[in-house]
Amino acid sequence: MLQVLVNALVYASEIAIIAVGVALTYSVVRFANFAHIQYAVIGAYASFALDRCGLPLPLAVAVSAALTGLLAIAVERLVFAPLQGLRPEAKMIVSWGVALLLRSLVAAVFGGAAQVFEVETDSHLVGDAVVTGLDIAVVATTILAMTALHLAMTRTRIGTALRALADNRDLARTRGIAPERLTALMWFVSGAFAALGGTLFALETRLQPDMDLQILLPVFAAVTLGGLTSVGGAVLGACILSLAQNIAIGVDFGALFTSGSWFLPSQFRDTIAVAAMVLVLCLRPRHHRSSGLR
Amino acid sequence: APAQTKEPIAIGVIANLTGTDVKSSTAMVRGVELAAEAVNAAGGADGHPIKLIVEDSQYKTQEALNAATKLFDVDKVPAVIMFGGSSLELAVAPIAKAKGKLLINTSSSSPKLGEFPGTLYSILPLDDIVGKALGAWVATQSVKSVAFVVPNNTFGIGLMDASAAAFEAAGGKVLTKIVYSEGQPDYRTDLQQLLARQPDAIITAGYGDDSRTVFKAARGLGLKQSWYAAYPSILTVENEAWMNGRLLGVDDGGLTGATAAKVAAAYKAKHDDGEPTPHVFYGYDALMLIAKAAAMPAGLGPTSLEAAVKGYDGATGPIVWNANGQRIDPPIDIIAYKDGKFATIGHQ
Amino acid sequence: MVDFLVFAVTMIAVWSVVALSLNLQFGLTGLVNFGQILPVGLGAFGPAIAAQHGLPIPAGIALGLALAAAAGLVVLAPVRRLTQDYWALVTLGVAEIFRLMMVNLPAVAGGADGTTVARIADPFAAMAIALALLGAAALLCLRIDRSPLGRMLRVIREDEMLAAALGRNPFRFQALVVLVSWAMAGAAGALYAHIVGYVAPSSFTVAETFIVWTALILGGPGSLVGPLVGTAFVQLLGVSTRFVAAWSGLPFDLVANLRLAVFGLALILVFLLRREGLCPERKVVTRAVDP
Amino acid sequence: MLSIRDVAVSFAGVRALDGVSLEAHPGRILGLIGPNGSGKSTLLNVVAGVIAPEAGTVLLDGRPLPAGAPHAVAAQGVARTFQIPNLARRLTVAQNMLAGARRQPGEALATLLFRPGRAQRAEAAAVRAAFDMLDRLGLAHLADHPAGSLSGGQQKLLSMGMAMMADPRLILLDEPAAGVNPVLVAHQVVFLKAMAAEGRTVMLIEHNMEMVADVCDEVVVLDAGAVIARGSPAEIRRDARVMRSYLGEIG
Amino acid sequence: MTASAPPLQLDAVTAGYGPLVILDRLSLALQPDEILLVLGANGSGKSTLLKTAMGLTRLAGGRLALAGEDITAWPAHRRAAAGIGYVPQTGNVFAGLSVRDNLRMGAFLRPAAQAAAQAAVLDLFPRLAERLAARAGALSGGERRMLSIALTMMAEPRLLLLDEPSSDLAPAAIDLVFAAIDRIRRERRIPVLLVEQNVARGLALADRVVVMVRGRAAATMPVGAVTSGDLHALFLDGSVGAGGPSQP
Ligand SMILES: Nc1ncnc2c1ncn2[C@@H]1O[C@H](COP(=O)(O)OP(=O)(O)OP(=O)(O)O)[C@@H](O)[C@H]1O
Ligand SMILES: Nc1ncnc2c1ncn2[C@@H]1O[C@H](COP(=O)(O)OP(=O)(O)OP(=O)(O)O)[C@@H](O)[C@H]1O
Ligand SMILES: CC(C)C[C@H](N)C(=O)O
Ligand SMILES: [Mg+2]
Ligand SMILES: [Mg+2]
Repeated sequence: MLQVLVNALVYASEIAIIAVGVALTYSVVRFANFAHIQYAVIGAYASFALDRCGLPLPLAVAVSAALTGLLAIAVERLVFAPLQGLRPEAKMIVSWGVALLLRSLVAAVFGGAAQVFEVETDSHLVGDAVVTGLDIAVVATTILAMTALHLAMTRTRIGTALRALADNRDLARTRGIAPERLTALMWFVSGAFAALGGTLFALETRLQPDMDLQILLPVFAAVTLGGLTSVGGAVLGACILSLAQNIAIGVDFGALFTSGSWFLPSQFRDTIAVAAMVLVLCLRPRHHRSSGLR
Repeated sequence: APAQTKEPIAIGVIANLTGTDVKSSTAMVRGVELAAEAVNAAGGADGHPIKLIVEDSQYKTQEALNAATKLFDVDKVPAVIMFGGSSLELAVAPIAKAKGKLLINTSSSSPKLGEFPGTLYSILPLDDIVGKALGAWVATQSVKSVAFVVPNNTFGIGLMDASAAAFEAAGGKVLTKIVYSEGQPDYRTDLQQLLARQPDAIITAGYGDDSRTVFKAARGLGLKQSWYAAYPSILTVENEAWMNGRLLGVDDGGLTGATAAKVAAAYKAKHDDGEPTPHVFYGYDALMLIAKAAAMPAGLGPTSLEAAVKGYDGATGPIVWNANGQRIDPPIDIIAYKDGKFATIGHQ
Repeated sequence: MVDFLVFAVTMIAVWSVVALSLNLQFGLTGLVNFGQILPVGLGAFGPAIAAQHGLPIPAGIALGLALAAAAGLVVLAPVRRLTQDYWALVTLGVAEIFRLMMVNLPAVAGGADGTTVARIADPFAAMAIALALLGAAALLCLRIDRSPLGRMLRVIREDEMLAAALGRNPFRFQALVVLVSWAMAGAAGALYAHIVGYVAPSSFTVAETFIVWTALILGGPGSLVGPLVGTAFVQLLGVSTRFVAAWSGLPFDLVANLRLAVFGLALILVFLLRREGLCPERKVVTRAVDP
Repeated sequence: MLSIRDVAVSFAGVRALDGVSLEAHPGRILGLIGPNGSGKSTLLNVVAGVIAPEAGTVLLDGRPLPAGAPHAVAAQGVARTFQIPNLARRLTVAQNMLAGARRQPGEALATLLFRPGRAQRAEAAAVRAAFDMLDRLGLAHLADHPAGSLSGGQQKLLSMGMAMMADPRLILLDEPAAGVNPVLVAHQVVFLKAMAAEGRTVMLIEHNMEMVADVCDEVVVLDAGAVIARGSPAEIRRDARVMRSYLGEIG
Repeated sequence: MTASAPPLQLDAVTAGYGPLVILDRLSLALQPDEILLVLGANGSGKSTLLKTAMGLTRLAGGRLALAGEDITAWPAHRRAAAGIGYVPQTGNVFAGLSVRDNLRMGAFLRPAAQAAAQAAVLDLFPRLAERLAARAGALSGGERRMLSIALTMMAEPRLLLLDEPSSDLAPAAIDLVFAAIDRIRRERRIPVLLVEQNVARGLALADRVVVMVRGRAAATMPVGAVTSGDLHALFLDGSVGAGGPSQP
């Protein structure tokens, strides 16, 4: 049982850190950016390449985060900024095109086959659960990064300005908020977070140009569960999803109720995760759109 | 080489060059290329040079259909060599049949592929044959109980069902069957059940990238069992020291033969990414058979193909097809992983 | 070449019907549905289940349509509680649940391997049926589009609260739209099954829904020809990049990736050059009628 | 007759309405005034079925109006405008107006497919009525412009026009004159009086005291969610409490 | 920057939305510490005039100057930083943010003065003090207007653009707001461009009147010169008697 929680926590961390970037951009630009997941992949590959070049891993990750942040700004300038005012669904489709383009470029450069980080970490036995040093590092990094982002968004003037910009762009401009600079900052942060998350994910698993397809569903599910726009929500969403997925197949239901042992066949893992998501979405308290009230 | 004066023969290749299974697909196409180069260097098929047209199926049914219709209707290829999931090949097969084309399967192993005699031929042995060999052999290794860890696809399930039946028939006991979804980031949760069940050994099948993650999870969980695998050489060893002596299995016996050695040498001369994987050999044999059949007076067709296979000593060993064009009686080797490489330790 | 074009037209027609059905929901009514592949899949699994269990072909088609329409109503049930973004994910989730169930329950229709169904052997006949279905669907959409019903659907798209204040129950209209459009997509799915002759869960993934979305948005949602033009554009772009790729003479693995890169780039460029899509929503002019 | 009985509403701790009761009669115009945030719009939303009250009932001609079901309330012949106009912004002004028309056979799929003639006739009648109304509101020249591109005042007028298209028994107006130019306000006054004269019940929220004095037969004053005064406009102007809390020195 | 230049000057400005032209070669000058009242029928372009001064429309021609400095090409946020304060007619608060966060954004350009400025505006609108934690979108119409005025006042602008500040407000609240505008103008010598449909109150406060007709300044005159006949005419078709073309 403890192992289930450990696994859930690690997975939730990887998902959450990518998901907050989606939530952050969604809250400001109001569309679901599919390319975000590809930023995570590119960030992971960049870390990988830099690591191969002999940079110490933490430095490689930092450089990769910065580069990916810049990439996110570049994509915004070249593609999304000229599309301002377009319906969100159209931007979403365009972002899918961007993802496709970036994915093929990654595949063309690094090859379609999987790659792995050569990191070896020690395992510890905590209770009856195995926890690796990497697990601890992943979770710790995520918690740190999330807390920092949450505080920055809610406690600082710039964070509030970002939310204001998201809320009413014209009004924000008339308060002296420069949208270009602020959105650039926002894209940078979300790109950097994506790179960080992508690298953590790849460290625990592997690198593959199309790994975005595996991350996409859980990340968007987490963001949606969490209410689309909040850091805390994305984290909560990631936890719910990850727990549902891990508990569903990790728990010995037989031992819980009878003496025998019975596990849910693990091919139902995804079904359960998706079903849990649908259920939570349907049961969550109704969101009033107050704009309609007056 | 004699001058190639005659018109080239175009042969289609469909593979998952983007998406899932890119590595094996690429290997297969490279095998086809090696064979084409060899044939052309030797003057072509009855003087006709072979021209390859490679299309991507993106591991999507609709794209596989688009690729196939383009190859059949625009490029007018008489035959297509295909690497795709069973579901992709089963979608293309009826079209090939309707148009009187040949479809050579190098990757899929669903029994349904046998429903297109005269159209669809498999270079790859069917899962039930390999699975049966694996289950029967494991039972001779003083293993009383096993758990299965296989991917949730035709290959994994087909193999598991056949070898479980063989293993149980020999008196063994199957404790649990873990069928995992491919491409998961982590399999610790899936494998955790094994801690409670403690089987004597684990029987597995799968593909490199997933198997690597599976092994990593097993190592993390401290599982001590040996792994018995179908086609162990397509699995990726995650940690050499840990895996040393712990991974065994049955593999295609031809891969250690003379033709295979020749192909492997040609591969290493052309590509610099190490040993060729088995799919290189499947691809190679597929094109070689086509070229051989095309060189026959009757021209390329089911009859000449079935004639060509007789006596062909391929990179995957001698090929025997049943009435439905599916490979039976493949040579089978026993393979073990030791000191950083796979070694043949016996035959069956 | 003719055969190839016939096949291309057939596929464009089938997927256009799906795009039209999505347009009814999104373009007209504003329902964001990321699981439109579900009714297509259900429509296709009708014939598959029939084939697996030895039922006649019409029974399979009817089953497919019924499954699609019924599923629509089930999926719509929570729409009242959810805002659009959430409903989008619920539909996506339910479509995935269905696909995974089909993969894992081989007894229903062959599991991951799928099932062979009767195939329309003559490509021209297949094309004719597909075009007929497209014609019928387009006519129905046209009728709805240019009518008070279409107008009220658009009001719901713009502002549900407004529609309610005007005395319309948005949910009833949404239910009607889902019923019609899911049955339409189901019909496309059933036809697809009989054209391809083979049904497997892997044909009905989330990625397929996105292709339909791309076609719709690219063509211009809210207009009637938009979905058709968009579908043709997407399908032909996918096919034509194959020829470009072959002509380039580069190594096959590089070509495969560049082909997708070109696809992505084309998508981006179309929007940068034509923001409203290829066929923007028709500008309505209401003429004061003189008695 | 509209009668509101002991209606109470609170939002996250804020008591927006605290046991409000009042009646509005057919053929008469009831004015609802009060300081900002006193609960006027909230009361209107309760009647319109947008907000389900915690306590109390709303009766129209003795029958309770469904709570929390705006479409069902509207179907009973109740029309309303919004303080901040809700419009179908990408639809044209004319389409917005037409959407306001009640009972359109062309909105039923079966009629559309099998009796298109019927739908067409009804539509033609609605178009006539819509342009009639647009002329009166001075919006006819904008008929084919997207509603979202109208100026603030024009949106208010359109919102009112849409409510009128429904041919309502009871009409609820939330500050229809705010942002509307004085000449058109004078038109609105005439218009409202005509509505009442046709036997409809009108409830009007307005801060424009001239207009209130001009059209209202009776005025109810809300403060902090409770009725603090009621009477004729003249009586209200003399009420000391109203002076203090609402009208200020100048009023 | 010349000392004698008017605080705000529009010179043959043509502006609109997308391809649509609304303001048609409009010229106008705002004098030091005057309140210039903008009147006009609905849709005559009053709000567009203010938005153009703020830099929120598409400019197709002409020139704008702030105290003599050419601001034609400046984006809105730069104009805000240069001291233009704007209360929009609609969309005037950050609906998704709390009242408190809204006020914080009011002082975005002067973070140091945030606390003092907030205290001052809450003093003016005590109603807002009770609703600090509420989402601005949940406020009543009048409360929203108060918040929007408060937001702008917190920035301590050098020049005010007010688009119907009295609309949605109860009479007592209008008194408050108008008194505050008058005080600010007198104490801090700030010029105000004021759009009002509440003509009587507007005239009582303003020094001069400009009448907008179909995107043009049809007439400019001192408040005293406005007759009720004029008003009626301008709201009907803009044919104001004496006016003729605008004289800046
Ligand atoms: N959805 C909501 N959530 C929280 N508070 C609300 C909500 N709606 C209204 N309120 C509060 O309830 C009170 C009454 O609001 P209401 O809109 O009814 O006032 P009003 O009388 O119409 O005022 P105004 O004249 O300014 O329009 C206000 O203080 C407002 O902030
Ligand atoms: N966002 C927009 N897009 C297109 N046209 C617009 C837009 N906003 C306003 N208009 C048009 O510009 C014209 C002037 O509008 P503006 O808002 O300036 O009028 P106004 O004088 O402020 O009217 P009101 O008194 O009703 O507020 C109107 O005809 C309106 O339809
Ligand atoms: C060589 C084999 C492992 C291939 C496998 N049968 C497949 O389906 O792809
Ligand atoms: Mg109100
Ligand atoms: Mg205005």
